[in-house]
Amino acid sequence: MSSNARSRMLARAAADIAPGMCVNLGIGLPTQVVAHLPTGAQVCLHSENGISGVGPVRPAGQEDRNLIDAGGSYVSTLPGAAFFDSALSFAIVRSGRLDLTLLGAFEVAANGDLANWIIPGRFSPGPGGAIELAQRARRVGVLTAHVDKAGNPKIVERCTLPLTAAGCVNRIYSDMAVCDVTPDGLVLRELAEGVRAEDVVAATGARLTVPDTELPVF
Amino acid sequence: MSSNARSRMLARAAADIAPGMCVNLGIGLPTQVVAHLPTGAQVCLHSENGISGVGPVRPAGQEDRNLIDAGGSYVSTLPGAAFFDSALSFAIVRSGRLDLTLLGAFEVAANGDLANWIIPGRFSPGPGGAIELAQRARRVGVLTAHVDKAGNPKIVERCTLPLTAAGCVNRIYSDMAVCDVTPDGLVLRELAEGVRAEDVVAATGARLTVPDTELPVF
Amino acid sequence: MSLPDKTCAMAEAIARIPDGASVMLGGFGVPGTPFCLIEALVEHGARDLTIIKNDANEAGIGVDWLLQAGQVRRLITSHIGLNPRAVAMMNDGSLDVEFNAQGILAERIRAAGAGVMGFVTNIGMDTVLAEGKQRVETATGEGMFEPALHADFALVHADCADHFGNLSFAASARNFNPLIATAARCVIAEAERVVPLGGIAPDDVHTPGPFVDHVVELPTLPEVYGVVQR
Amino acid sequence: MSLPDKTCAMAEAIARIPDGASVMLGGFGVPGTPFCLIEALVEHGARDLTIIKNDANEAGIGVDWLLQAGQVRRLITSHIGLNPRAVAMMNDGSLDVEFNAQGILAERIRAAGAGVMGFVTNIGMDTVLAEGKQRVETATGEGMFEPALHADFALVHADCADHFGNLSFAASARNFNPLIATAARCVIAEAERVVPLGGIAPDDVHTPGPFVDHVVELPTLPEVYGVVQR
Repeated sequence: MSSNARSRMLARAAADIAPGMCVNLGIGLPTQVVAHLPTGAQVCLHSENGISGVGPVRPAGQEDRNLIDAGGSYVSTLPGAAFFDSALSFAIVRSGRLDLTLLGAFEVAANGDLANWIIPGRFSPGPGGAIELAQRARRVGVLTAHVDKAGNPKIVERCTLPLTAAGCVNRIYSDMAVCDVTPDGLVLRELAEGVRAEDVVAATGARLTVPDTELPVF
Repeated sequence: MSSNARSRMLARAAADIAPGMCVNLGIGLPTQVVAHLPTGAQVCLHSENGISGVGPVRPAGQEDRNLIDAGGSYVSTLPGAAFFDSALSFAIVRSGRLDLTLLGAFEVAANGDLANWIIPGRFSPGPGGAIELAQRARRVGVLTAHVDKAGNPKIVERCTLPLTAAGCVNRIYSDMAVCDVTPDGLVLRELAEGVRAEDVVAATGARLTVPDTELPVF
Repeated sequence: MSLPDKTCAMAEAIARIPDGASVMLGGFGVPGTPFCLIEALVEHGARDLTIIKNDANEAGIGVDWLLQAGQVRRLITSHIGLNPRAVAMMNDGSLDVEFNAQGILAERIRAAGAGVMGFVTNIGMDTVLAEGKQRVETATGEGMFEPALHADFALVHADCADHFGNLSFAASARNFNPLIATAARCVIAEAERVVPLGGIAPDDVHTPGPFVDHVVELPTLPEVYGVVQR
Repeated sequence: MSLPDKTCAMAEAIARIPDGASVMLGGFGVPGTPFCLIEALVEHGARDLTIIKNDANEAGIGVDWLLQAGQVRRLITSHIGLNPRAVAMMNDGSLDVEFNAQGILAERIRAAGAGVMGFVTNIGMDTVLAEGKQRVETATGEGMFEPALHADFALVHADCADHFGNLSFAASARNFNPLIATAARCVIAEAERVVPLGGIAPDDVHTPGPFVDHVVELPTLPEVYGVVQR
């Protein structure tokens, strides 16, 4: 993924964060969405280690040793932030108080299944907070390269890896496109600049509906 | 019960509150035990509405409108007190962090069953915190008149009223005696001043073992 | 980035409550009872309510206003001994009362807020409250399933709130307030003081803003919030 | 009346931990990890331990000291990705690792502290973590029984403690600390500052003293508590 394509993907995901939302950004790509929010965006970022009102990462030398986000970054807090224990933090998640979570993926399926925490025999660091975020945020977006480094689709008909949660994903943001999971399967919604619908179809490992209308470009 | 007999009963119960204990005193007679603790007693009083480190009741005019105990008295707090919500308050109770609770009784049985929250058809205000206190404090003491106003025993072979908790009572403090619930049934341990063992046996509605030794007098 | 403003007029917030709604109320006795929100609910007039509150207050205040106005169909509670009207209505069948052990009531509300279906406990197993409850066999013995207790609305009394809905409570006025603030679809908090963002230190927040939907600043505190003269 | 003093020497408190004990540790990454108590546990040398902690820290610190010393038989955790030794020991079978979803781990610990047998949830029902778990049919659907997770000991890192064991935590160093402080038979808290009774305002206490058995004041904070340089 080119840094330009990544940047446009991140900005596109940021555009779906509406004023007033409470949002959890997963480790990796999703965390980088912050940089693409408009100045003064009215949004509450939640971190599962016990923070609401997470602010930007602090520059070196200005860290607070007691204040990290779930990815281990030394973050700041906004005025009006709160700290709480891990049980209350996941109460926020499980009781549906997160309007949106953006997560990474190993595989995401046309039925909304997500696999992002274990590759048997190769990678099993434990689920962390991923299962609860995927299963309970009101809306789940996935940020992912459309194909893996070997060129194989990451968006598939059925996940082959063990699931994080079934049927949880609403929208996929990739370097090529925005796709929605609908009752009728995957639907192409928007195209990255310079990408054609047929490129997306070819790079997708699942049936992808391409609407008859002109698609927005991001 | 004469005020003198009541006072000696309360003082006797107070004497079983050992340094370092965490104690919940039920509404009514038990709350009055506080006045009989030695000055400087090292004890933490818990109130189920969310206080540890309850202090003496405040005099009129010095109340804090936000600070009552579970019985509605405007109490003070000791240095080192803490306030918490009702879930954490009952976490203290149910997880066994109370060394002792002293409760009132309608009936208490020789097997340790306690009935103190409902008289069907006549009195059913709800259980409040009584069930959890009775079931989970490490040690449960009952403070009660030995007989009711009609002269009928309150200490019985089997409770006739609906239970608060089964087999929960360890010791009974009355105006006549201290009795323990043991695997072999009720055992008379101490006598109130001027009361004879045979008086206690006659006033008790359950088999009461009277030891062969001389009994302490309180 | 900045945190959204949730301050709101009291009548506007309360107007959201429809007939038939379930409404949780904070408070253990007077401390923590949202008297002004309850008064607004009486004025609003929603009927056929299920009220969830530790107690029924005393005669002439709080829950009693709702009972008197005939707005309550059902009361889920732990102790109503200080409200003769509640006892009388229970006895004559005009009020459906469900008793819970106090800590079980707290824990069922918290379970809703924690997004779990319920919990298993043997508290009350020897009592009449156990009747009809689902039994669950566990490795540590038999228990009863206590289902999470949700509500449509929670009316919270806070000592202090900021514009985002972070709340702090005073002394024993905390009680059920932080629990109900997690367990309802719509959480309305009245606060004695509303401060700007940052006015409550992040370490001292009792209820984090994400749980709260509307913040209402109280006018000069009516007498009912004061020390009860007996 | 006054509240009991629970201050204690670190070695004396840690010496209570026998071989085969289960030990909960606070911390999410560096913040809130009780490094000095862990170091004392390494010196003490108790073996065959079950460690319960959100994560396994990183190479060369915290839990890694216990793994390196061969003191850990079993680890109950949610994420060990930053500790290659833990991953390697899991893969070669020398460490028994039980993974829980992070919030389920927190909730199971809290359930122990709340004195309930466990709770019912459908979190993780679609995952390999659901294998072997007891199913419970409820009125709101099928869930899994998650048993309360108790321990013999909890080692807590607090920012501030008073002599009675009231604790407060700093920023994201709170995490699992208040939860484990409710869930163990014996709770040992290290604190950066130990203050006299009344030094923590009653409204600002995060863990009330009744849960805590021993309070240990930390010396000058070792570097391991500082900002991680990557």
